[in-house]
Amino acid sequence: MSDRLRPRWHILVFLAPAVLVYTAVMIFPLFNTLRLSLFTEVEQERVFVGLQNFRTLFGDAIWSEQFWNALGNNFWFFFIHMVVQNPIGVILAAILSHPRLRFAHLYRSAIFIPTILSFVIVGFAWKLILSPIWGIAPSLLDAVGLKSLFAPWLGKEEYALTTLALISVWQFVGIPMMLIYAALLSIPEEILEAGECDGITGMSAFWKIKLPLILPSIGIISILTFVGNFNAFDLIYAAQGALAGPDFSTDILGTFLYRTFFGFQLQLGDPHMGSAIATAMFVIILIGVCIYLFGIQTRLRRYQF
Amino acid sequence: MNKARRNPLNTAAAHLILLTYTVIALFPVFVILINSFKTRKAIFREPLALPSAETFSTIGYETVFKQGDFFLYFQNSMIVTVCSLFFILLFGAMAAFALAEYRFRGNTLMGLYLALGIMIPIRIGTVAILEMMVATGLVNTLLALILVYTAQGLPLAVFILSEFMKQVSDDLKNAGRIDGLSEYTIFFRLVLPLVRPAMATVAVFNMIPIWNDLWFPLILAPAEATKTLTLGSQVFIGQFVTDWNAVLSALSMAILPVLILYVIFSRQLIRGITSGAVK
Amino acid sequence: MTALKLSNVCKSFGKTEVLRNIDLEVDEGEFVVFVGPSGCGKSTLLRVIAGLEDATEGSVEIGGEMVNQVPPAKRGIAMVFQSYALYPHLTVEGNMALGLKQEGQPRAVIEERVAKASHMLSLEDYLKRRPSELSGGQRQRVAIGRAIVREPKLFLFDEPLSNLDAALRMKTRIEIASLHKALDASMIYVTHDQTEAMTLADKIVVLRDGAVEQIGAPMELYNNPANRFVAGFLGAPSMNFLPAETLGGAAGHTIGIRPENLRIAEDGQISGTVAHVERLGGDTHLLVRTPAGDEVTVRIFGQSQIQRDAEVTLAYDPAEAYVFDADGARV
Amino acid sequence: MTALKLSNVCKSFGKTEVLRNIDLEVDEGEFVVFVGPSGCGKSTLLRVIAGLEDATEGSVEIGGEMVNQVPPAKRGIAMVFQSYALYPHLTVEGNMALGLKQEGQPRAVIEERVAKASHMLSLEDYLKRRPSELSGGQRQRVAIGRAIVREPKLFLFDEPLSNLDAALRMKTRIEIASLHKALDASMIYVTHDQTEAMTLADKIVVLRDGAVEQIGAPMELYNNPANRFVAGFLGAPSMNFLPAETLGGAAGHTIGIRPENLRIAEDGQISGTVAHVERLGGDTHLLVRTPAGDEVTVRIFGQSQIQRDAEVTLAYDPAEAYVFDADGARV
Amino acid sequence: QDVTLTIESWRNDDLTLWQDQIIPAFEAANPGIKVNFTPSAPAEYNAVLNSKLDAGSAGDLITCRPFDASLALFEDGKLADLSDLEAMASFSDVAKSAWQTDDGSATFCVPMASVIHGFIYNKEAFEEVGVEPPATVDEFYAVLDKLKEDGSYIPMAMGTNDQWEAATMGYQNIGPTYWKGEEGRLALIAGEQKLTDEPWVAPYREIAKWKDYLGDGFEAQTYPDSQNLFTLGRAAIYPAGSWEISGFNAQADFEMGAFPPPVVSAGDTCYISDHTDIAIGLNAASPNAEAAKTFLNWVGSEEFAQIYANALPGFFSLSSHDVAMEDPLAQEFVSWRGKCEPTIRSTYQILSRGTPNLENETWNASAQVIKGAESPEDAGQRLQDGLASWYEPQQ
Ligand SMILES: Nc1ncnc2c1ncn2[C@@H]1O[C@H](COP(=O)(O)OP(=O)(O)OP(=O)(O)O)[C@@H](O)[C@H]1O
Ligand SMILES: Nc1ncnc2c1ncn2[C@@H]1O[C@H](COP(=O)(O)OP(=O)(O)OP(=O)(O)O)[C@@H](O)[C@H]1O
Ligand SMILES: [Mg+2]
Ligand SMILES: [Mg+2]
Repeated sequence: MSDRLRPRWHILVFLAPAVLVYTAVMIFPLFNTLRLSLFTEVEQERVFVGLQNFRTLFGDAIWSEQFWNALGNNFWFFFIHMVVQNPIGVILAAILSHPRLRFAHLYRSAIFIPTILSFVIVGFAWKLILSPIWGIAPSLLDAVGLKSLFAPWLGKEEYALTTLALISVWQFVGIPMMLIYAALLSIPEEILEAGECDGITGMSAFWKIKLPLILPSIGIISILTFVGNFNAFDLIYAAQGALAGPDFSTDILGTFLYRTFFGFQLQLGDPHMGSAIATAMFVIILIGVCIYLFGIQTRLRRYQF
Repeated sequence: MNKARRNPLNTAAAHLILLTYTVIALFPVFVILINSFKTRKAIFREPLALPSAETFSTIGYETVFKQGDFFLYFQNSMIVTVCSLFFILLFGAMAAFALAEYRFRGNTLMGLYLALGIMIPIRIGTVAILEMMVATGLVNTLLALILVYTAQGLPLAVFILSEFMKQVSDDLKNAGRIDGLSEYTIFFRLVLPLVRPAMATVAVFNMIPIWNDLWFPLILAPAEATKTLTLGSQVFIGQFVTDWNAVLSALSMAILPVLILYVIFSRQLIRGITSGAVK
Repeated sequence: MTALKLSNVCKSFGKTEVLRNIDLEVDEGEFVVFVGPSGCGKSTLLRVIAGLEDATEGSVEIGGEMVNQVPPAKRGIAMVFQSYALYPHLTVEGNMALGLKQEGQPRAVIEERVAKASHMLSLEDYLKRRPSELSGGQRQRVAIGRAIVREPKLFLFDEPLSNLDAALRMKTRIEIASLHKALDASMIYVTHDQTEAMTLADKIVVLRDGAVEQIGAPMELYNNPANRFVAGFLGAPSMNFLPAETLGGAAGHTIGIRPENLRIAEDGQISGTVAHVERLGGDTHLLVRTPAGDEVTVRIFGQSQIQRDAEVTLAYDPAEAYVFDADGARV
Repeated sequence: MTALKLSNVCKSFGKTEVLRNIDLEVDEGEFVVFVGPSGCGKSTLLRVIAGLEDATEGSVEIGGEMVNQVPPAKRGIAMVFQSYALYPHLTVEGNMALGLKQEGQPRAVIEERVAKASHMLSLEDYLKRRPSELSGGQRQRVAIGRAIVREPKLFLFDEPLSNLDAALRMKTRIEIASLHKALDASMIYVTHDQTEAMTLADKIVVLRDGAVEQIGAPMELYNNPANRFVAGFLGAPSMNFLPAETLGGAAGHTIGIRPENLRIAEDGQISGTVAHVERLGGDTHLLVRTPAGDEVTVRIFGQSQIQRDAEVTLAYDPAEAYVFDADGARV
Repeated sequence: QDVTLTIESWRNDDLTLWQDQIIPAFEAANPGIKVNFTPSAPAEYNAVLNSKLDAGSAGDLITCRPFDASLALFEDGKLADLSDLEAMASFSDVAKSAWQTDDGSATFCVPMASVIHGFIYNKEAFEEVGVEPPATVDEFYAVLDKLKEDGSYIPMAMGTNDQWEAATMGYQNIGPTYWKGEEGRLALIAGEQKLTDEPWVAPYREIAKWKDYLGDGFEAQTYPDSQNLFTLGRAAIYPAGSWEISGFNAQADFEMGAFPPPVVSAGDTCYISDHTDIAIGLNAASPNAEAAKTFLNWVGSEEFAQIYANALPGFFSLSSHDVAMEDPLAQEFVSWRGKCEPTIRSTYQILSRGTPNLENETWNASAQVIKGAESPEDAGQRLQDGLASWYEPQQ
């Protein structure tokens, strides 16, 4: 569409409701909170300290160690999602979107069910299944002769994070699946038919026709995964508690933030340090999103159907 | 339908993959469901066993129905979820349309601004939100929850919908413009119907956290009259002793409504809405 | 050998019957043109042949083999879609090359064939563009190019030249004809253009409402239409139909006279007033209204100076007239 | 009054110049046809007029008012898109009615106009279908219907009949002509069909590579082409061009003779062998190859019995021949 | 006109108790005051409460966590000073200490209950295997060895997945015996002892030995898992807090007994953790302060103590009223008050005010030590370093 110079009130009208609600109920409170990162509390008084909190966060060994540990864990968490969740989601969507597949909606709903479960249930169910005591996983593995592979995964530092990431993958695969599915649906049938006549079917139809056409959606799920993972919190909290055991091996930025901001057990909430962590997280995510928005999204070609 | 294009081998493989994954997806859910019908002892003695005559128990469900007005909670959850989704979809789609369709100064910045919300957990803004709700007298009303969820859902909605709206053929919108349709009509009559799959997707994505949210109901509307289902079920999670029967029952029941909503929305995932539009 | 054999092919979309009992044989190397009114089922028939739609009934054989269960990719066909169906994410070049790449053709062959096709279709300047940056006619040519580079044994063309200008259309038509000869492939071609149908076809199939009306060589159909529909459908402007009575024929019958077979003459059988004159440059069409209220089109070679409202008498050679009965069948 | 005035309109897509300095005036109630080779910029020009593309330079005036800044919805136009651009989620009826609903027309009016248009386009049976359930030609008719129900002052048609069969095309052409008269609207019409161009136009605009080559009444252009391009573009089959020398003219010049102006005659100026015969039924085209290797098309009225490889001599009336200089300009 | 008081609490567990017993009893005695008990999930309680207090939407009565969490609220002016409340007279200074300013000048919550640590055991299992409840550490391990040898029971039900079990039921349970209860605790606060000192490292050394007696995969065993292991009769000993009593009574179908943390050598003074755990205070911003005080006074009454302690065996009244309890297990626990020195958990007062948080660190260290991932000495060193980093007396 062309640029026109005359005033375009409709743009304002389209944007206004969202911007108003969002600014008032979301941005304002959030930034009001982030502002706290520049303050600290001394003798029940709020004092402006500039970047002191950040200096503590990155300079103080105790804080920075936790922060980098959480950040590193977070990247691993994200990595697992990227290499496991999204490909599985895309594969499932690709299979499901096959126009003549029977029971597709049944499969689709079934696969989506984990996504609608609450974290309490997910945490409970998986702890029960993986529990070395109640024996679902051990006996299942036993049944296929792999009992020796069993370990109390959630309790071992080396496995816990990966296990949780995989549980999270299990839970959220529905999201990339549905998004990609929606994107695949919008590819005009005729283009695929033309491909079929050209001998491009099955896998090659996916790689050569569908994939390029859904790339923007893949971009979206990547960035959503990124944002979602760096904000993740509930699952770990439900499964491992706010201390993200064992020995902080499952601590990610979300749990670190929560613990600091709201406090935990005897640890009192510290909104100031908490905000500093939130700000740091925000900056990390913002950088990621900007890389996506300006570096990738603008380069992705979109096709109109 | 079309026999010629169905490859039995591929079809079998597809079904195999899907079945496998369905089993993986449903197994834990199955575990929860069967256990919600067992006595506590049976849950932990043999978590995998089906409820048998002696282990069968609906004690969990009974507890749930005894404790609190679950139908009211259910209704509250429903109202909050549906209203929030409505506003998220409406406002989100409008903003997404503005971003996807018009080139104006600050377009990308506006997009970024609207995405900021997904980068910080909204929980940390709780106090300010709560203060605002207290000031406006909205505490313990469902409206407070609806407002928060709407704001919370908007960034994602705008993000996803604008991407999908960019795919709607310009010629189609232009045909509308030439037909004299106003930009509003183009949005409501042409673009919205054509991004139905995306709208459904966004609805489903937002529905889940709203439905399952515990935090804001706890803080903004913990009153008995405004309790949501998730909050209501939380009663059974104690400090030291968790009534797993009741938790499993309550949460199993809470799956149903979302599942129904999901099915309703996913009916909008229709193929070929745009086919036949342009040559 | 038969390249394609359709036996009793029927197709319905839900309750809408679109194809009815189509029987057709196409010999190897034959060029068959489908013509018929808009919506009569031509495209659907092509899609059934391609395997994109299942026939509700009947069988499709390609190269002597029953292919009802064979997927399109394995039928050895190439198709130009009426709506083009270009790959939006690929350049013109990519659109043409994709099928070849899939076949695993060596790069040199691909490049050569793409170059040849794009030369033939005057697309050389656009090879790096994507479909959205092309004009309607250019897109259509890409669709043709995509089909012809594959050099299969059976081509299906669905109105491939409809958006091209006359000169290009002629050029492309000739190219297709020579391609047909060079590859010795069978071609099935849907068109609304009389010239294309008459000049390209070995055999024309006239369809109407999903059923075959007549099959035959072009001039055979032109000169010996089986019924009034075929007679009226071929030829532009189309045949004039007059009640036989007004010309001394049997009641209920209709007499058909082609516009070019009518001459302005002193002693003509038909008289009337010129209601409208269409000057096409090379031809002039007169619309003559008889006193009985019938309208007759007369085609005059070259530029006639005759004016509207002139009183004229039209003559025709009864040998060149066709007689149809009340049901439209040729008598 | 002028319905439309384009002054010095230019349009580029990035570096590609698509329209160059187009000047054009369309009077109220005038029927203007754009013709030109595929990709010459016809659609782009329509889109600039409609306001869907901004002219890179120049101004567009509609009804005496400069509209460069006016959105398409306010320009009082209706357009048939070359790609149809139907609303895929609406039925045929909905597609046609949407614009009227938006105007706030009463239901009765909407229903009446939709009924009229769908009758005119033979779409009555399809009113409840969605575009995806229609044939190509039916979709095209819906696109036409959507434009005409609105009855605006200025119509823009982009190859509106390209996918219709000859009979329907003629019928629709006549309907459009009478609509034009009834509404007294201005129409701008893009077509590749010579018959449409010649019969519908008050004025034909010949475009080439984004620039106007010639503007004039149909027969004026046919008989007085300004240059070789226009001469060759109008008329099917197109004009023969022979080096003037071979016919005794000036060196470097070209002589153009229309195929219908060549006769087979004993004492013709050109002799050659029949290389190819195209029998169209109403006409016969001969491709004659001269000893010098030039190819000449001859159009013969009716069905000629002449065969391939016959030796023929062709005569023409020098008064009917055109002479062009080396640059293609008419001499 | 009726006043409605709302109570904020983390005790979901007690919901029915409040609804069916406590509130009716209060309302009957105090017409015109309605009480509404609105617990939230324990894990969210602090965060939710703080948010509500900050925004001014919290209930009138606030259930108080011990020590710093409540102290901070008081210092922020969120909790009213209740020093002058009549009911305070019914509580000893020790009972009140968890809800007082550091200098003891102001009390802001009415104490409700404390919990006692010890070990609960399966009497039937003990009989089966032929062991007696141990009194000394050596006996304790002998019992464990015997159980392990026998093999039909997991000797001890404890997991490290949730971490706090290891710290609370392990370290804080047996620890007082080594650091001599209050003596050691106060010395630590005063900076006279260090966490690297033997009394503080020794308990780690002990729990490190427990590893061998825990069930398979205890690393992933959660707190509910442990409870279930024990109540389903699969484990013989359960390092416990008295709060488990009511749940265990309901769930276990075997007889249970309890023994206090074993002493090092026979005849040594025994120490128990009798931890002040729960109290109730007044929201300073409550518009119904008068009614709320009426309620708080009632909380200090004998009637309340009676109802509460019997409805929730294992939560022992802190008031000086003489409360008769019917539950034998609860009686067993409370009987240790008579023969052992009570103390509270070492990390609760003052020491968990800074970062790193000593309590959280202790959770982590206990779990690590049990798993064998960290040596007791290293753990002590780490905690000491952490504490010293912000706590002046330790620097
Ligand atoms: N978005 C674009 N980017 C670059 N070039 C373009 C774009 N759109 C059109 N063009 C080019 O502009 C020229 C004119 O296009 P236009 O569609 O106006 O042609 P046309 O005269 O309508 O042709 P046709 O008869 O084939 O429809 C074409 O050569 C086309 O390739
Ligand atoms: N999906 C469908 N559902 C119902 N009817 C359909 C569907 N697709 C096509 N039709 C109908 O089938 C008939 C034949 O369509 P087809 O596309 O084969 O016509 P066609 O001969 O190619 O016409 P055209 O020359 O206009 O392209 C048309 O009347 C059309 O309306
Ligand atoms: Mg068709
Ligand atoms: Mg065009």
